Amino acid sequence: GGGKKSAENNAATSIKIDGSSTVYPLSEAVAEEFRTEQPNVNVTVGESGTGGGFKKFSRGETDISDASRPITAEEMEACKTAGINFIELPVAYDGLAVVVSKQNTFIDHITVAELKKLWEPAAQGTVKTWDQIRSSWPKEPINLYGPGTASGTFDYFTEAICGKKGASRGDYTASEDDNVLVQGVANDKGGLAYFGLSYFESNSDKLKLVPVDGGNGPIAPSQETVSNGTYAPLSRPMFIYVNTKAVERKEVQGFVKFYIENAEKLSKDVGSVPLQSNEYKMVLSRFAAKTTGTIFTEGKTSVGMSMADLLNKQEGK
Amino acid sequence: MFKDSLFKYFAIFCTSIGLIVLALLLFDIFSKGLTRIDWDFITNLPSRRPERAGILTALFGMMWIVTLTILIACPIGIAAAVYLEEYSSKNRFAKFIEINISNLAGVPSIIYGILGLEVFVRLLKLGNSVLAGSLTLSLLVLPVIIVATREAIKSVPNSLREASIGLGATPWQTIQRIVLPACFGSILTGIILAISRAVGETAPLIVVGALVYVPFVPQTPMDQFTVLPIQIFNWTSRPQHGFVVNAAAGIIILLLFVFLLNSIAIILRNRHNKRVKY
Amino acid sequence: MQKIKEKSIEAFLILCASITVFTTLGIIVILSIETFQFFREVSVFEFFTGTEWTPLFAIKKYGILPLVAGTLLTTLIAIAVALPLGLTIAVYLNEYADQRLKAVIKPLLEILAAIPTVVYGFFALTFVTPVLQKIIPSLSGFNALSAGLVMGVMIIPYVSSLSEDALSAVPKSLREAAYGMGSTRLQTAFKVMLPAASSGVIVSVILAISRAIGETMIVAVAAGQEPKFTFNPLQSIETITTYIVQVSMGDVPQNSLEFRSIFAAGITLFGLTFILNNISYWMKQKYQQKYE
Amino acid sequence: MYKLEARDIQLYYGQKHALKGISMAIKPNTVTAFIGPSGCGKSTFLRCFNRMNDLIDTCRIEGEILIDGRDIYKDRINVVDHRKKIGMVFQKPNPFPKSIFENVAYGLRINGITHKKFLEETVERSLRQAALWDEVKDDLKKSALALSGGQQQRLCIARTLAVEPSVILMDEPCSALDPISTAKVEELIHELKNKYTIVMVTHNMQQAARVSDRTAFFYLGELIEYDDTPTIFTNPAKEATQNYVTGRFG
Amino acid sequence: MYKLEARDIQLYYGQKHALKGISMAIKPNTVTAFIGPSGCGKSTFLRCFNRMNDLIDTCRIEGEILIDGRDIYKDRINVVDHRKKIGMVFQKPNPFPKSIFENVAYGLRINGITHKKFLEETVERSLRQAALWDEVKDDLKKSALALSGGQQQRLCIARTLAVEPSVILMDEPCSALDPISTAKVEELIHELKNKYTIVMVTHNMQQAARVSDRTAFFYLGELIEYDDTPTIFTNPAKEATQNYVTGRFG
Ligand SMILES: Nc1ncnc2c1ncn2[C@@H]1O[C@H](COP(=O)(O)OP(=O)(O)OP(=O)(O)O)[C@@H](O)[C@H]1O
Ligand SMILES: Nc1ncnc2c1ncn2[C@@H]1O[C@H](COP(=O)(O)OP(=O)(O)OP(=O)(O)O)[C@@H](O)[C@H]1O
Ligand SMILES: [Mg+2]
Ligand SMILES: [Mg+2]
Ligand SMILES: O=P([O-])([O-])[O-]
Repeated sequence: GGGKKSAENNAATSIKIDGSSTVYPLSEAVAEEFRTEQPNVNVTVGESGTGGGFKKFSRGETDISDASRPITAEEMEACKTAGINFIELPVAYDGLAVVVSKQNTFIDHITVAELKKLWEPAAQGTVKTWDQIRSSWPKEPINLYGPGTASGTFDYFTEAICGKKGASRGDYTASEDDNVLVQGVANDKGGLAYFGLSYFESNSDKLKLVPVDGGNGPIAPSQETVSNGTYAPLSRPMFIYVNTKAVERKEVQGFVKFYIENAEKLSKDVGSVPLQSNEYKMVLSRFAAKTTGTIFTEGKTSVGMSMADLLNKQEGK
Repeated sequence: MFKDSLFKYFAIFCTSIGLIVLALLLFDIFSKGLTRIDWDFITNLPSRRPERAGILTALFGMMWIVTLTILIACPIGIAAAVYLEEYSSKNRFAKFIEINISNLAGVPSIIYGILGLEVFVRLLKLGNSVLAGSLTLSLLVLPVIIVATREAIKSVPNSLREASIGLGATPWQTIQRIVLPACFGSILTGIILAISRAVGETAPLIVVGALVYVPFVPQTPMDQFTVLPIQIFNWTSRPQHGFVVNAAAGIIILLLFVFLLNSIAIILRNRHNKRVKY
Repeated sequence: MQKIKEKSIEAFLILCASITVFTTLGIIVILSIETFQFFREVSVFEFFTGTEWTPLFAIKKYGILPLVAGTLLTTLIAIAVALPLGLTIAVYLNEYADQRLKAVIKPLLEILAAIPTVVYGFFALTFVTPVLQKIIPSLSGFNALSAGLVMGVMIIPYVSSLSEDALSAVPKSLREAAYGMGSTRLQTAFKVMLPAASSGVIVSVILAISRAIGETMIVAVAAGQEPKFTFNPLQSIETITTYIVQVSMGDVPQNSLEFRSIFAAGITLFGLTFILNNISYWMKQKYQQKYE
Repeated sequence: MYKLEARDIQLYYGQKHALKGISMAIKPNTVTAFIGPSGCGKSTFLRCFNRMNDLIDTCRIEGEILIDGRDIYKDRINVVDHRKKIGMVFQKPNPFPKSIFENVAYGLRINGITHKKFLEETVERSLRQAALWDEVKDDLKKSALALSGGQQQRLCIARTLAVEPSVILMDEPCSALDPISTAKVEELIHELKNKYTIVMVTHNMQQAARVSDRTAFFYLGELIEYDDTPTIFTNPAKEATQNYVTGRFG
Repeated sequence: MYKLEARDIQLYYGQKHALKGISMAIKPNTVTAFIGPSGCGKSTFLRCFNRMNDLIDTCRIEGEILIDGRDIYKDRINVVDHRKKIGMVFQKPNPFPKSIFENVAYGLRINGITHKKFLEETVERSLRQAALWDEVKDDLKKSALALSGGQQQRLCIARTLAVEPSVILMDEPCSALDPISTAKVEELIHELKNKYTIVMVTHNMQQAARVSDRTAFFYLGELIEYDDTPTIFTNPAKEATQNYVTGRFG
């Protein structure tokens, strides 16, 4: 795997990245900046989805896999059979924003319990008007918008809110493209949607952000509240997975280092949320130590834990 | 006579619907994207900053893909159509292929992507190369080319074949010198439609492993690549407004590219049709 | 020598024709392997009769009918647009329009088939749906109707251009005979020209239907991703193709049952087009017998 | 009064000047034959009478064609209704891709006639007149395209007769027929001229002499001579005509 | 020895029995005319000699056709080479959609001849033989489809002559020609028979009588009579023949 052998006299070397479309903008930004540093290294980035990315990764077709969720047991198994070891590196957060239309005047914040009532599978066909969620809200029909069921955002939201991956009502308007959701909810007075925070930031003129009360009072997602973990539980980490064999190549090593060092600055550029500065230090040392395997051992999820906690736990083990 | 003119106005109305939708689409796209197009947009590499991002690699990747796809699919498609029309005398095999082809035309493009990934990328070890992408698209457009070419061949009057055969031409000489030249115009129509389709395809190429961020122009058929529709698709799903403008600008370029292809083919077709009239 | 050349040319041609067979075989093999795995865990009966499709939810149901209904619904709407419009345009260009007009309009319309379908998707979502909502207030934001309508416009050139080609190929003498009998243009077109060109016209329509069934991006963007067993065009639905793209480009692990469901869906789609194609093939045979 | 009248017809195919100032008047209930070497414009002129040349884009026509005294090019005439009154039989047989029955019934159907009995009777009568009935009476449902060339042409004649036009234009109607069928058609033409005005193009001098009342000789787009048939064949005014009808021409 | 020989030919189009046991032998350097009413199988039989019926899917043939003593259906013969020796002119003119020059040069080109001078000479000679040269000599680059029907047919004859076959089959070659062209073609046939064996289908009794050495009369798929032309026309053995040639048939 890992690209053509660079034996040919000073031919450009290459690094292949593929995977999540959520992580894509960040990887693209890093690759772009890396060019000024090492113009002879051709970094390419694809977006065949986290699942598609891992498939290629587990066959040794890529050096680095972008992922918007931790690797699954099956995917790890596939890597193992192919003799591929990886280093798992969190690189940023994707904040999930709960939004309503600008025309909606009655929703000022929402609790996690209310979100659950609204989205849980049992709500399908029964929870139809807003007054069923909170009695002070009007008896107006509810229209829900959310990401497609095949997306990491859907998995994460359902797990964080309803407690189980994929536990969601089905009668909502789904689309894989968040811009499409923006269109939908913006013109729908009774609508509510959740999607990546960056899509709210670019459309704040049409949408109203709904602060979420996770137990410590309503908190609106922002770069700050997501990064420092106060906006819980709706922010999910994004990862890159690096093939340890590829790390033996100098350019890959250089690139990954460059990635971690610049992720903080660049993630703001592309609309995702950086980790805390100290967390990046931990990630860098994790990479330096070539710690293989995942932080998310059997059954553990990324929901409700700060990245620092997770990384610490791993170090401690 | 009244019905006649009624139909005429109805027909003009129908034609206008198509053209109006086209005009609306074009207006929408041009009003969004035209100002973004400048030399930099065409010659820049992809970038996270919408205003700095360009389509150089996507454009070249697309030209590679289209050229190779035409080179692969047209000969095969025309050859297959010739076999079905001129050689197989309606035997079972031909019937089987016929049904088979119309089935293939209905297979969603993403499934071709999966096929291409398994066969060209993995089995034949072509990697995520321009060649693997072109081969995949070739399979995708093959049914369109075959079906259209067959119709074209059918339209050639039998008397021409008889005359040629009667002069002692071999079947192949007859096909090559009489039949194909006589229906060249209609074949081109089919190819235009097929290639137009190939140019706009996104999903199968993503599956085959076309990338999005490619900071270099492919030099050989074995290089990695990206194409304009993938770049556009990526831009339309980005949150920042600047990328929406970029997407529109990209679409304009893509359309210009398609216009160029179409005009070449149409000029050829019209010139040809003028020459051949029964 | 000549004979060898002719034989080898024929062999080459057969090979080219066979490529389509290999393609089909490849598709079937690849789809079947995974589908086989899928059906080890999901009952075939449930798959084909279930009216709920929720492979990616916590409570998983594998009834394909909602996706089939969505696919048929959008295709029907699209054909209801493209067939009358496309045929009318073909007849108009062939029988009414003068050569210069035809030389302009035909390629213009062909552009419709060349526009990337993502663009149509957004057009349907951001333009057609809002306009329709003014007329039909109950229209949902994502719906089969506007996706189908726009898809119909997109496939117009498949019908109009190829049918027009077929009409042009009808011998001039037939048209003259029809006019000579005092037929109006309308009668000439529909009673003589269209029947004479029937085989080409049918082929063009089959091609358009196939295109509609296999179309992905328009329905993915504008028709929604909500598998519902309904034939109500005002609601949001999901087509088989949408589901396949959604999953194959998403986060789902690729060796899971969820992921395999796309192959089962793919085979269903393949079967669907297979049935349709055979029906139309049979119709074409019957129709042609009458006229040739 | 004349049934058909052409006044100084100039016809161009693009640059090509195909008819050069042709004037001619044809009386009702007569048979007129057009003769002349290949390419001289006989078909072209014949097609002026039912405006069939309208269908050719490059074709441009000047002058007047009067039918029953009305100029069919200048007056605001309904071309379609006009063509219904003028039947036409073509040089190459061109049956529709329909059954034999439907071919003959076509002209009635487009006039909205659906009465089954009447259709059947008309089809039979027309096929009999065209000397085809006996050969096809058991195969009326068969496609017309399966007939031989000669049968096809007779079918086309039957098709025209079915609508009972007042003028019948025939462009070498017998060129694909065997002598027996030809003789029948000639006989038929004789009968028909009591009711119809017939104009025919023919390459067959004997046919022209046998069938027609008046004969017009064309040469290189010009009308050289137009007179009673006996005169043309026995005592023509022009030498060119003389040479042509005696076969010395060329 | 005979040039062409048919032995008990049975031919079927699907179910239809189109030729019923035809046997015939034709000497070299003669002109043979096939006559008979429309649909009797003349064209079908003619097309057996160059295996043109092979092109029709439903067609099935039994019996032997010998050319220069070789059975072209049974022997392991190269059909293509065989057809080169047998020229054919068809009932309906069918020029290729190419220039006039290329139409005539086609037969040479497919034999690999590219020598310009030679092509030009052959094209001119063939066009002259077909009595078309004077009309087209300035327009050799023009599309053949722009010619009139008669001109097209003469072009098709020229096309066949260009490859100098040893047998020429003609299916009503003059049915679209005017008398002058017809006369020229008949003259040409006379000349050609010194070098070639000619078989032609014709509807024109006079033509058959004028041109041919032997005449075969077909009726309903059977060969009724085959004899020297004068015998057929003046003293036929069968009554049917008598009736047909005198026009009393029907
Ligand atoms: N559609 C056309 N475009 C250009 N030229 C044409 C067209 N039709 C006929 N011509 C030319 O016009 C002239 C007259 O043709 P026309 O068919 O009237 O001759 P004709 O006397 O009927 O000949 P024939 O006896 O061979 O049928 C010919 O020189 C022919 O080449
Ligand atoms: N391809 C075919 N399929 C079926 N039947 C055919 C086919 N070609 C000819 N026939 C039939 O075979 C018979 C003989 O046809 P053929 O064309 O040989 O007659 P012909 O003597 O040449 O008539 P004509 O003088 O009208 O050209 C006819 O009854 C015709 O209907
Ligand atoms: Mg003529
Ligand atoms: Mg014949
Ligand atoms: O592309 P995603 O895997 O992040 O949905």
